[in-house]
Amino acid sequence: MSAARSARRFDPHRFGPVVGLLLLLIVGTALNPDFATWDNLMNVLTRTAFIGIISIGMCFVIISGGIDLSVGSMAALIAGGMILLMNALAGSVGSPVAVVALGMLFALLLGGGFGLAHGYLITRGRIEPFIVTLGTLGIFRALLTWLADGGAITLDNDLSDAYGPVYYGSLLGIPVPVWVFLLVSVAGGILLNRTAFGRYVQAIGSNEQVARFAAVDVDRVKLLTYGLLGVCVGIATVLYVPRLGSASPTTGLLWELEAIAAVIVGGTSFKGGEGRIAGTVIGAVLLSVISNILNLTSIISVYLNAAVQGCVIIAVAFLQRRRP
Amino acid sequence: MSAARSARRFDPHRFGPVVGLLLLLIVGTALNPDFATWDNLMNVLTRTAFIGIISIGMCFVIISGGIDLSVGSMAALIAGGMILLMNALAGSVGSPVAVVALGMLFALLLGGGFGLAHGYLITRGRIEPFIVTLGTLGIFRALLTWLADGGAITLDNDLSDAYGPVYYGSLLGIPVPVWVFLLVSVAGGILLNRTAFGRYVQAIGSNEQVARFAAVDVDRVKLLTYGLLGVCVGIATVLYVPRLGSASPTTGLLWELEAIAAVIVGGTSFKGGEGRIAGTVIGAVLLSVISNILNLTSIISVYLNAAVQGCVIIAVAFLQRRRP
Amino acid sequence: GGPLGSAAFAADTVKLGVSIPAATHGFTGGIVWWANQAKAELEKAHPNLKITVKTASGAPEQANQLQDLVTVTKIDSLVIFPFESAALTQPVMQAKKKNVYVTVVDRGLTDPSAQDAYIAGDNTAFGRIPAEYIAKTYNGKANIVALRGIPTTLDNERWEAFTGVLKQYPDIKILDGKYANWNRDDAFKVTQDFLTRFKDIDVVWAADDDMAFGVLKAIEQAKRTDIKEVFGGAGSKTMVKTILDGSNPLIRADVSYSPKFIYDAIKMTAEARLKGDRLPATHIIPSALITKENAKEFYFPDSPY
Amino acid sequence: MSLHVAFDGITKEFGPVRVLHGVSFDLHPGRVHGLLGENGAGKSTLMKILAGYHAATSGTLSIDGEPVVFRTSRDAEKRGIVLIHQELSLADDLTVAQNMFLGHEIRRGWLLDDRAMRARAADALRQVGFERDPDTKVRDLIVAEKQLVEIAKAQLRNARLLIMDEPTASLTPSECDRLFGLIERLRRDGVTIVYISHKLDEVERITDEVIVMRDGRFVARAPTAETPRQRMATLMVGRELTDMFPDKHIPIRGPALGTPLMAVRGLTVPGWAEDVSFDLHPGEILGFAGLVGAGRTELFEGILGLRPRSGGTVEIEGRPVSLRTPRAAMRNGLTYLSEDRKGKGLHVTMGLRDNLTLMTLRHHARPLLSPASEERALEHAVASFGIRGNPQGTAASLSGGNQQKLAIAKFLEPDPRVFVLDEPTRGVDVGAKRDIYFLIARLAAEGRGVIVISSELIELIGLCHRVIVMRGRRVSATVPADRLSEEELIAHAIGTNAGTNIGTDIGTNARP
Ligand SMILES: Nc1ncnc2c1ncn2[C@@H]1O[C@H](COP(=O)(O)OP(=O)(O)OP(=O)(O)O)[C@@H](O)[C@H]1O
Ligand SMILES: Nc1ncnc2c1ncn2[C@@H]1O[C@H](COP(=O)(O)OP(=O)(O)OP(=O)(O)O)[C@@H](O)[C@H]1O
Ligand SMILES: [Mg+2]
Ligand SMILES: [Mg+2]
Repeated sequence: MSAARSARRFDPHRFGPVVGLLLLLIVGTALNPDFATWDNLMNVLTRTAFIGIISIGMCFVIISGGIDLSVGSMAALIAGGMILLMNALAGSVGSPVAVVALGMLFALLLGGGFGLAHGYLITRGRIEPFIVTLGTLGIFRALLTWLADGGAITLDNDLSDAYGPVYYGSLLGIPVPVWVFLLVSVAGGILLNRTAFGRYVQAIGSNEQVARFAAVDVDRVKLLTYGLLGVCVGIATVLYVPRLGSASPTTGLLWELEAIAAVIVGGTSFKGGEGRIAGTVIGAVLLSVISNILNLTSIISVYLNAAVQGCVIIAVAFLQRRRP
Repeated sequence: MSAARSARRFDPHRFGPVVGLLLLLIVGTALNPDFATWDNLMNVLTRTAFIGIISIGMCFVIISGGIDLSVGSMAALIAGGMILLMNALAGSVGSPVAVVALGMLFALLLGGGFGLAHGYLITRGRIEPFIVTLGTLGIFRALLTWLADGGAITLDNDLSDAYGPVYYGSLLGIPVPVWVFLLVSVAGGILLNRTAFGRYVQAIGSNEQVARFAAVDVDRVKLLTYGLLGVCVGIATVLYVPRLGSASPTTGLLWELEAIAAVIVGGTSFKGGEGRIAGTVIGAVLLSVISNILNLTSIISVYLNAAVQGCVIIAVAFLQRRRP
Repeated sequence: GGPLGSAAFAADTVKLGVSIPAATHGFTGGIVWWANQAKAELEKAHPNLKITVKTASGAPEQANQLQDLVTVTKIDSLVIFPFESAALTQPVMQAKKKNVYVTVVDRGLTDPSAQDAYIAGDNTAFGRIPAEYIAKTYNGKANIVALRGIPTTLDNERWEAFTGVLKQYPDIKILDGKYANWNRDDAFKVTQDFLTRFKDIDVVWAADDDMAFGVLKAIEQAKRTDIKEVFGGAGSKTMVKTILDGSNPLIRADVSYSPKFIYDAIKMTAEARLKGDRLPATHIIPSALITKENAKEFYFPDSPY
Repeated sequence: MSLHVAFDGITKEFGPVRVLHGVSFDLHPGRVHGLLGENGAGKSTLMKILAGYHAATSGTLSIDGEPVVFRTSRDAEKRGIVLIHQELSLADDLTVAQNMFLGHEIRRGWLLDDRAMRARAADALRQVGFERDPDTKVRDLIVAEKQLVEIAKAQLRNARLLIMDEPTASLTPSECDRLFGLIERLRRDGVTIVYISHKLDEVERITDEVIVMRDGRFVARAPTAETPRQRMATLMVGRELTDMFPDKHIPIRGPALGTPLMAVRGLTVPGWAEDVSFDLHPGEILGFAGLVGAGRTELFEGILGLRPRSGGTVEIEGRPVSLRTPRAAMRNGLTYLSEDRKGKGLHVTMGLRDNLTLMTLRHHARPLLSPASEERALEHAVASFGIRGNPQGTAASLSGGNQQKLAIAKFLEPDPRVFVLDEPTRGVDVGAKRDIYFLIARLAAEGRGVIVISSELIELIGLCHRVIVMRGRRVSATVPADRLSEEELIAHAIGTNAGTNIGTDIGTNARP
């Protein structure tokens, strides 16, 4: 069936996001020549890093047939906890660098722990992922608000200086967060496509019963996907904190929507079973580029920004619509 | 043998939300005797009406395997459009009552139209419902913000007086919105369980392919579920507008999350296929009762309100967890 | 350099960036409107002035915008209304390092060295004035319920100022304070429940005119007569008009906190930059008590807020 | 190498329903056991217990004399017990190779060794005659191909005891032959085999002894050589079965026949079927034969509007109709029962009643749906099709054959003028098969047209008035009733005598 095979080769489902991104890049350059500069490109990639990294974890969860609504509040709580810890340690531990390192470790552990807790409630507690993470969405944010006494938790200045390079520094001309994003993407891609774990995640999302029949430890794999997402949130937070230096009850608001959108725009099915890390990365970048372009131009009323974003998202999705 | 049968009779999956609600009512009464008054009860039910009515439409969409994230912004835009129309008509049409009636009709038509547009993009455009409605979430709210110039659109005073009873009036001691909520619930229940349309919705959610082979016009039914949800949003808006007489960019914020939560807390599967209208109604009431109780007491820090809500939601879901 | 000494510091063209929160609420709606108003007027008056207005719906997005304004739009001056003080301090600092002249509006940065000028409303006064007004009007004896905004530093400042003043009056009781998120609907619900819970309330401090709107509706519905006054905040045009007309006995006073200060800030910054001047380091626009007597000074019928 | 298995007093209950009532028998090392029984007799359930998918309610299972309890299928696999499921269990989103190694991936260090897996998969697939790329997604396979994949998958597990639960239900004779060769090889290697099938000729051909179950009980065992087919059938059903096929009342042919009930001209479903024309007359049973992949299923999916068509017309009772959806087809009196029961035929998670009435809800609306009326329809269907199982349970809780009966009942509910059955007797026991044949004959006698797509040539020969053979997307021959024979059909299907014996009654069919 050469017709069918070549249809697969040019599968729009696969290339929709890329095409969408390319079109956006062209539009951006046309609207503002400064758009296509290295600095701007790096800016966009750097700021995509948080959501991008979270999206990669989210991609696993969604492929496995789950969902996590709590990532934004989780990031906020991790940021808050991490800053409190670092501020507290700053007195006793001498070197700010050591303090920051401890803070980072704490963030990753906390993230992983939260994720595993989700996984535990979902697999052992047999509660819908939507409900569990809707619940913790509230819980995490409330805890942060309480820790912050309704205000903001701010990193001490000298720590801020020691921590700054993690966001603002660069290596070979490429900002650190972009490197980390790249690393996480590659690791995510390998994990999904080249390890048994990744295979199981896809199998579970495609047909949980079949996976069970194939003696896949479904509960354990699901638990791990949530744990993995938690770690990704931890990594994202580690990059986020030096940027804004504080955590407040509005930190990470609606990140869950952005992360899920990046995954779905990237061509992963909302129902699970199949998905792509590369697509997710492109989806995340694409969403950033839209708002970057909106920032760089003033052709439409600021009130309508969200409308433009909405239209572009729908249009990109249309490019990669499912086959009939 | 008989154990299994009686287990089915007391299926926790079915009665989880009811048990949860009863427990909450007991806790509420214990914490504040004013909780168990008729007035408070009616307050809670009245304010549940909007979300409740939207949840009923949402229940159909979720059972059919879809999702709609835009309901909150849709409500806001309908409210804004409706108020602008009524204000404009007030001059030319004599009777305020006629103006209000026209406004209501407009709201229902607009809601239905938006819903059908969603359905069209999803079925004909073959775009993920998540993406379509994420897009329109932005579009609707941006349009409202633009119409309102960033501020609020406010209903003229004399219209407000004519319209007021729709929210503030009561019939046989029960507020009008509660009546409407009741009516929509009963109609929803009948539609889901006692009509061909409802059966098709369940069949599609359970297995779209099988439904297609069984001569179900899948696209048409899906289109109609979104249209139905749109009409429900229209009805909710019709009840909402007389309450404050205004629409602003904060109107309907996060209603989508509340509506979806009500559906899922009520025992409908997020993956579609099966669901319950009665459960949805109870879910919506339950969510309102939690925040009502929190408002009526001050035992815990206000910062932690959201945490309590989160815990209660998870606990209720635990009561009705899936069988292993 | 130019031929005249002082003019040497004046820029030929000024590219001014304005970064403000998106219009998600009455007050921020007003901010956006006034910012656009300033842009229109000033660009007309000064052909060599280019103003770019950007709105953001959260701190990270605002930080992104800052970056874009600096890197791509290449602004040389910035007027920013930060979403959050702490979170925007670092990003603004980065902008300032690129030689951008920074005017911060309303919410001061945690590190003042990141800003060249600071123009602000008085958040302490926003909480203090209603407290003093209530204490005075009710002779140091009243039952109050309060509605708070969204948990933020800003809200904390107002709340602390409010409760701080009232601590001195042993007979004034704050029955409870709950968050209503600067949202009309939430305010309506919270008030309904306050009314169920407390049978004797003298004053509701709504801490924002949008919320006051919801409060009034809830009181109206419950037909409660014990409540003597609802005190909002920020001086929205509807509330100021109500005070002016005396059309609602519950609304008799307000505290000014007009979004117009963004207009002032843009104007001051632009004109100073065009002349090559610097602004004073701090400029506090005082909040004032609005009553029937002075209400017309605070009434801007064209503003959306 | 070989395994000895003993069941002792095995019972199994699903909630209130007891489906196995103390089954005891042995499976002897290195032999091929045919396991027979009516639909719902408990064959699959017993084998799932043996393979670790279900836990017995009571009783003991011993392997080589030692009592064992398998908690998971992996435990059973460790002992070398492998089950090929009756209900295909492959993940649609994964490729063939990925599915075959699911849970048993070959790794190199941390990473998967996809190349090695693909190679070994391709090897095993070749042995069962699956020709496509192992990187094809299972979603894109047809049912028969999935079945081949299942068999190849079991091959990889190095089984010492291999259970095949109706492996040939949708395979054509040539695929079956290859499978039998495989079984023979395994037997020589000393693998114990359990072979469940309703095709008695196969059982007769490849098994050493037969074991018969009825109503959840062991009934009899006997060497195959001493058990004629008739005897097997009688043991299974518990009564004598006379003729399998009803008498053929061949409608009078020729121009006198008048307008055909359904006429298809030049229909092309791109990639699947090309330029297909045929007529179906009232009272006629028209068969479709062909190898796996000949395009019969897709032709009819195309007629129904479920696949894009690029040309051709369809007339029903002389009226040209444009069928874009199965709904339009139903309105025009045509229904189609798919070969893919789980994926296209039944809502397995829904109840029997909801499944049965889905296509005819308007008959039960007065104006609201009347559960009582639907219940009556179900009772009627259960009685007339002999559906066994809990009528209040889900379709998934029915045995495979009973699901098939329910599916037939469902697609007959709309009272179609033209009824297309794709593999109608897949997984159906001999008794029920006979019932279905008589039903088809009755439908035809009532003046309907029935189209039977089948891989069982015997069935086509015994039942049909005319058989169209497809090969490589085209009609290769139309064989009238008096010339029907296995040799003839196979010859047309694989093309050894293409061009001869072309049906003469409809000229447009001729495609040399
Ligand atoms: N999960 C289940 N829940 C309830 N009943 C079940 C379940 N699985 C099987 N049954 C019942 O157990 C009985 C035996 O089913 P089983 O599948 O073992 O039959 P079988 O002999 O394999 O039939 P077939 O030849 O049709 O495949 C049937 O009556 C069936 O309805
Ligand atoms: N001419 C051809 N060359 C190669 N492959 C083909 C050809 N025609 C069909 N196929 C393959 O066969 C499959 C389609 O088979 P189809 O379902 O049409 O057969 P069928 O007649 O229904 O057979 P059965 O009912 O026995 O399964 C596809 O997998 C397709 O790739
Ligand atoms: Mg079976
Ligand atoms: Mg076929």
